[in-house]
Amino acid sequence: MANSDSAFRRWLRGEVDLSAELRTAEMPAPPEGERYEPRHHPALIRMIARQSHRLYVALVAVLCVVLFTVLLLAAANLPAYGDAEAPTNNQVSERYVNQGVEETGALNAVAGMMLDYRAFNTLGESFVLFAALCVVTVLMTRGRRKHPLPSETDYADYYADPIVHTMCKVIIPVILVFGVYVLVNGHLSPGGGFSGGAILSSALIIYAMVWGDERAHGAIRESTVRRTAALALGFYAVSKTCSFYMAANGLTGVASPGVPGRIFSAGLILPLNVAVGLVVCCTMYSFYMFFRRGAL
Amino acid sequence: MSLVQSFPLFSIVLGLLCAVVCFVTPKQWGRRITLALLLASCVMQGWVLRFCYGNQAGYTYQLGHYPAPWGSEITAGLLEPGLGLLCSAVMLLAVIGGGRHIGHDVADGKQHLYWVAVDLTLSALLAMCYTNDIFTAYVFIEICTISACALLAVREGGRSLIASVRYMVFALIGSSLFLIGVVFTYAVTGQLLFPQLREAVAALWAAGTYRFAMTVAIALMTAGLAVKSGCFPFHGWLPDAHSQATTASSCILSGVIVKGYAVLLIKIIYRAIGAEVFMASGAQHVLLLLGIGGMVGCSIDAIFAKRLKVMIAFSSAAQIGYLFMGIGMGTAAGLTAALLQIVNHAITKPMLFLSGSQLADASHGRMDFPSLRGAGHRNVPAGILFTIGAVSMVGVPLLAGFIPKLYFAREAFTLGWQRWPVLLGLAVSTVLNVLYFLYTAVLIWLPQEADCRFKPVTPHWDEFVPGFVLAGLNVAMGIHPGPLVALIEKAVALLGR
Amino acid sequence: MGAMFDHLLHNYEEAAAIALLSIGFCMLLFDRNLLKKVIGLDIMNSGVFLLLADRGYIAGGKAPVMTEAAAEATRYVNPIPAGLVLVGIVVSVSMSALMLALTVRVYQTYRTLDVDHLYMLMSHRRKGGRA
Amino acid sequence: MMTVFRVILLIGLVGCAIATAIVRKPMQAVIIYSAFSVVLAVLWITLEAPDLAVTEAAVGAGVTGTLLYLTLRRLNLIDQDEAHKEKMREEADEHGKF
Repeated sequence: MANSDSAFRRWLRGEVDLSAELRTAEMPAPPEGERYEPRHHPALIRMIARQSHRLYVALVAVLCVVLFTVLLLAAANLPAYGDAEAPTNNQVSERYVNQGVEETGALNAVAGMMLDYRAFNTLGESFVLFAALCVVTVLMTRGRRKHPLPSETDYADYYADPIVHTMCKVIIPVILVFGVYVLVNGHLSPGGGFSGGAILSSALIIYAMVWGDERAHGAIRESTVRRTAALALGFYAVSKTCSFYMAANGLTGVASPGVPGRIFSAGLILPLNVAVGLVVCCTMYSFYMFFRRGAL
Repeated sequence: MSLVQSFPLFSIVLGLLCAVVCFVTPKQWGRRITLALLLASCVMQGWVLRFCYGNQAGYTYQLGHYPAPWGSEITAGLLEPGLGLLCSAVMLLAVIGGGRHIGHDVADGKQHLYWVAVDLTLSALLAMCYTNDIFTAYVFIEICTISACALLAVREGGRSLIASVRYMVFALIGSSLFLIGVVFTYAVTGQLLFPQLREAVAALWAAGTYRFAMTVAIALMTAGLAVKSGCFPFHGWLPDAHSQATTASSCILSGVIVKGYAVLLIKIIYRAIGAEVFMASGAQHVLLLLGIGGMVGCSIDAIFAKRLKVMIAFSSAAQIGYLFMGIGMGTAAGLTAALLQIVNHAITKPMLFLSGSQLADASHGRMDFPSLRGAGHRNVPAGILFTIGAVSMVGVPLLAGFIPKLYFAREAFTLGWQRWPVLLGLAVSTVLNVLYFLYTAVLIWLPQEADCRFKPVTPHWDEFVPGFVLAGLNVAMGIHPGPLVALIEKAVALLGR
Repeated sequence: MGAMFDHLLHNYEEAAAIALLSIGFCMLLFDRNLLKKVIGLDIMNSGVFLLLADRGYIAGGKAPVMTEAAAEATRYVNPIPAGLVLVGIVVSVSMSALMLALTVRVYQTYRTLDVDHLYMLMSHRRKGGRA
Repeated sequence: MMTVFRVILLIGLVGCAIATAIVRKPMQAVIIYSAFSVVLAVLWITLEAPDLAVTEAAVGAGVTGTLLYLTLRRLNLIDQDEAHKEKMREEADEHGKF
């Protein structure tokens, strides 16, 4: 006891290096140099890695087989395919189909469901795109360190090819018109914000491919793309929140279903479709530009 | 309907809007906007909590003009605003405390994107807490995953890239499993909202039809969320991700994001599937055993960790084991202990990360233990904070870490065969905690060697004030846990209804 | 067992969806090339979406677009799975863009796409310096 | 009739997926993946989900395919085959161009 007491006192005075004892007791690791430079034994490491990799593969294979079997059995246990009496065809989907037109004004029940009945999901979804845009921006913009890029000559643009060039002059306006049609008719026919936005962005992407990304960068400014996406997202979030807030307080919305079948009908669905389409278009185009030239 | 009841919706949308504003404004605005948002969110969640506590009841808030099975809903009991408050407060303190590191680790051109990611994370976490719709939950899980990846990958240099790849692979597997579970659930019930889902599942289970598909769905959803929150055998990504990020991100990732998934799991178990059906499926035993495995296995890993932040991250994985063990006990008291563990870990772990990285700063940024020797003398506030956190993690009475352990142990005695593994796990894990946390706490107070080349640093107020706030909360919870326990018990009672 | 097999044969779309899902899952876990992992992820997600969209199909149903041309249809298919899959497709494309960006950065930094090699780098090239 | 068509599409889909998994070159995998998306888009039509078909064709086959291709270009992986590269180099030497 007296001994330990004096040891404690010595420790208090700072004469005992407890860490050395503790380290040897708990961490029977090799000394400093080897611990931080294990490449001294590459053969050993490679062998360990190969063994652990084999173990990993075996374990994962077993896991996959088990998962596959269980999922197949569960699929066999599901209601029959195409069955009209399945639990999914309950009063929820019936109301979407049968009363959707008069309640939302949208002929396309999918659009009515996504942008009116369950609009909160779609709000989240456009923000998934926005979040992905942020991460891609973070990853693809060069920070302090310079990353070697492939040389510019690697990117041949197709402008010099007369066939491609001439065809694209015709095709791009057609694609743009088709995209706008799909976008604004989202509540009347299949399509809507997501597909329309993707089609619009494909026109922009073709433009950037053929005329070269520098020219596309000049024509469609970085700040324009970012501001458009931000405005569209902001509009979606604000307008839908207003609508939610009014509904929760028992007020009817300003936007009425209108006459189903007209282009200006279905209340908020048309503007929301346009907003979603702009977000999708800007995001996809930005993805393209980031992957192509490493900047918007 | 009073204005307070709209606050959950407002806080979610405000987070999204602030993210958008930060995206287009210059970077110096991002920090201010985010701080204001986090503060506003704290106030709103606190207000909602007070409202619900006053009423002793929760409420559901209809989103849109259509009632429950057709439109979507958010719901607020006591659990949701409480956790929202916890998330907002911890994120606020983490962002203040790690502010200088953000300036150092994140390139100037990307700083506004960092704030975007913080805002989106807050919004997604709040939505995951409040949502009453299983598919909305999926969408916001993905937002949370992506913005967590941004928080991680935004750091220049280091191995944050590989850590992000690893994190994303695991996270994507997790969300796919969750989505398959949602698909199976929808296929056999035809519902997506929690209350209707619970009725449908109970009816289905009583009738005995599609029971196998439902069990698989429960298992897949649980497994997906367990992968995402770093439950034991799937925790491979967690130490890298949490240790490679910048300090504020480490605090957010470890302190609140993994908890968000766990809370969603709790909500799905109690609100969407129904506790009886979940217990009948037998999934809780698996969770219990995995939790105990994590408590022991990750603690052993932590002992062999060679760098401070890796050790703290492994300890996070071990602490998440406690949480899953509590869920796996399957009783209300077990769940109470698990929620206490969430609170305890959410206030202790950011403190450890903040003080740990300051100690490393006092050692020229080196994280290995030999360099950290005597670091407490070089940065006294950080040393004190780290010591408090480490002692709390070990589970010394009068600190927060003791409370969940006490409740776990007390609950263990009421269980059947689970009693022995739980008690054994608690004992072994505590001993292992002593080995690595007390060792580190002693190490940083050892006298410096004569030829020490590190100079003492003068700590800046914004580095240690958030830490001391967290330490104050920690001590308060340890000394006087009564109100918190009462609140959580009420929240659990409301959750099961 | 036989009954179960018959049921599976009837649910052939689901079986194919699960097959896609498993192929994608195996690619995601086994393939060492990061790019192939990303493609595997997309295939896996497509499998999930196929599984979900099958749940909405009703034999003899028409697409739920109530134009005059489709007015004589006796019944429409369920719109909910279509809407959910639409959300899922967009989430999936965001995820693949993110993963591809990570892939590019990883290749630029480490000059390899082999994931095992990357993890080896991660675990064995520990030197001092900030975490 | 419809069922036969659907089964053929499904077989094509699974075949594409397997082919993507087993081909060696990333470029081949990317091309087969685009084909996979197109088949899937047709399959959505047979499932009476035209919204999905439009979106899948634009997003799955179009944008994802483009992004995958661009990634390959940035990584210089398009002609990864060493023998092929060698042959190209020899040809270039012979003709004095490339």
